[in-house]
Amino acid sequence: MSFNAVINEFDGPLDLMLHLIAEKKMDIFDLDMDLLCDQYLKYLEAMEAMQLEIESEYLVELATLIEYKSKKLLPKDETKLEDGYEEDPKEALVRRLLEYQKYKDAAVQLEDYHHERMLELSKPLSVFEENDDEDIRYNGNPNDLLKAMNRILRRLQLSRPIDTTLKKKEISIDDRILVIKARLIDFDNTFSFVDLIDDCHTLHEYIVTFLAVLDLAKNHILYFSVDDNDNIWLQKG
Amino acid sequence: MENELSKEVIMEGLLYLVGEDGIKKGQLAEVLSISPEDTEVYLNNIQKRYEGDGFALELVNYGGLYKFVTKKAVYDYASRLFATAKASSLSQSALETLAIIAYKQPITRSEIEELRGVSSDMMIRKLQARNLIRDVGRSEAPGRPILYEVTEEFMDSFKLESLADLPEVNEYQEESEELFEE
Amino acid sequence: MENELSKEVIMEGLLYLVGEDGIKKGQLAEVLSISPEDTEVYLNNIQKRYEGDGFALELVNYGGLYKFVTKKAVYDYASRLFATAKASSLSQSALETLAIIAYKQPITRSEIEELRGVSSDMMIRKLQARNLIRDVGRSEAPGRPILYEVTEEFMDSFKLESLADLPEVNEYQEESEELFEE
Repeated sequence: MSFNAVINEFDGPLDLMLHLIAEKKMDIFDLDMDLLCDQYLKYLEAMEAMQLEIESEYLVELATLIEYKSKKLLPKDETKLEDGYEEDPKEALVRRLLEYQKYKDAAVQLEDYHHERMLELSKPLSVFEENDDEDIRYNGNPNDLLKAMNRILRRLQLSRPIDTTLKKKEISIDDRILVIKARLIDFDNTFSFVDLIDDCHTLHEYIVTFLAVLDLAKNHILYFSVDDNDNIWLQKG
Repeated sequence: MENELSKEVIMEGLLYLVGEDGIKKGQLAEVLSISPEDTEVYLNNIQKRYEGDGFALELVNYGGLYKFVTKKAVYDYASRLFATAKASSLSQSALETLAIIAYKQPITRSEIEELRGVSSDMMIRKLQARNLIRDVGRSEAPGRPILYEVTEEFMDSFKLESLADLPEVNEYQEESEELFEE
Repeated sequence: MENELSKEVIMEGLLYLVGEDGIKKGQLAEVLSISPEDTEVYLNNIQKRYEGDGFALELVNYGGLYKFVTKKAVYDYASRLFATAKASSLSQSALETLAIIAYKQPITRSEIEELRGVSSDMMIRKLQARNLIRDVGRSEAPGRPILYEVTEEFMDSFKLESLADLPEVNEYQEESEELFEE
């Protein structure tokens, strides 16, 4: 017997049994339980020899198979029949295998559908300016958050030129001080803070610039004053 | 000067706005103040119109939600644009578990486990986290176990308008023995 | 069998997919592997085609970003649609802000704004008023900005026991396949 299929390729004992039945060309409608039991056992032994972990589910089914086999060796218990009808374990197993095969078949087709669906794309819901009603308790689900996050990441991806790297650099105060010092040459002796921030694009950059000015003032490189209109004026030190 | 647009055209605009969320037939009828019959007619018209090669989109109905999706030919180009558009696939066991739930719903965990022959607790939790299945109350059976069913998200993921669109599965009979030849 | 679509039609598909974010001419040219001249021609063709009454959308160019927007006539219906749909839900932007905070907490406002690409001051205040987020001290960064995190109320609303239950995000290229292997 070949063991080219290893145990983790199977979705469970039923899957393994279907594999063995197909491999040994057994007739599932007239299942040879002895043969199935032997093959199943051999397979598990081989897997064990390969030191692959065998989950308890496989052993549960093995117990059923062995029980069936051993019962056949015992003399028929006549009293059992009086208890009423009891499904033949072989019939029960065949029924389970056939049903399981049905879902395996369906899964193959569903996988095709899923694959096709993955090729169809949609845009996110448009943002429409709305007035939020604050008082209703939201009844959400973690997946809503995942979807929202994916939307953000997709948008970020899109807003970046294709070939540039992803991280935007945060400027530090020290870097900003160096830039300001370099730019001072171009300024008149007295200039406004507004002139200094004309190269800034984000709030973060404004703030860093302001903090840099404070630092430069502390070191007497710049002096500053504020007029009646709250304009900040800077003077070279 | 912009002219009046027909309700059918406006319907297209709404379908554009809702995007991947899709919209139910009833909602369209309500918003456009048109009869269910007219809604149906317009939707059919739009669907037909977009079938041709002149359009990149098609109108689909998955789980009762109508939405525009791009045709397959767009995918390769779109995946150059969006890194996250990459297709991810479901494992065999996830697919089998979903198939069982879809065909047998509502169904309890132990019924699923009986059919699969393996413990399915983790798998059920994963599928629930992915919003492909949900619980719908409890069974009357002892211990009152939770019942599961598939979601609209499941319908959407597998291109199904309703459960009636599930692939037909063969009930294996004696005659269909040849199906078991590999 | 689906036929090949022309590059112009594929361009329409891409313009649909980018939605309100829009896309630059150069990006279209690159993704479609066409010359800037052809890009221009196609964009003009699309723009002209959509001018007619038969279409709900129009192609606009705002600040170098090409995007489809719905024509004015759609607006009234759209606001009706969004009014009914929004009643018991969080807005898209609220959800996005919450997602960012939940995945990245503790996080400052400017970090949130960087990810969302829009000013989020009002939104943060709204979410705080709804007790879905709270501030948890200040960052060491310049200006010592306030740090935000999600609340127990948030956990309740999204049926999370802990943040470890958040579904995994495919950051960029990575596939989430392993999530589905049992």
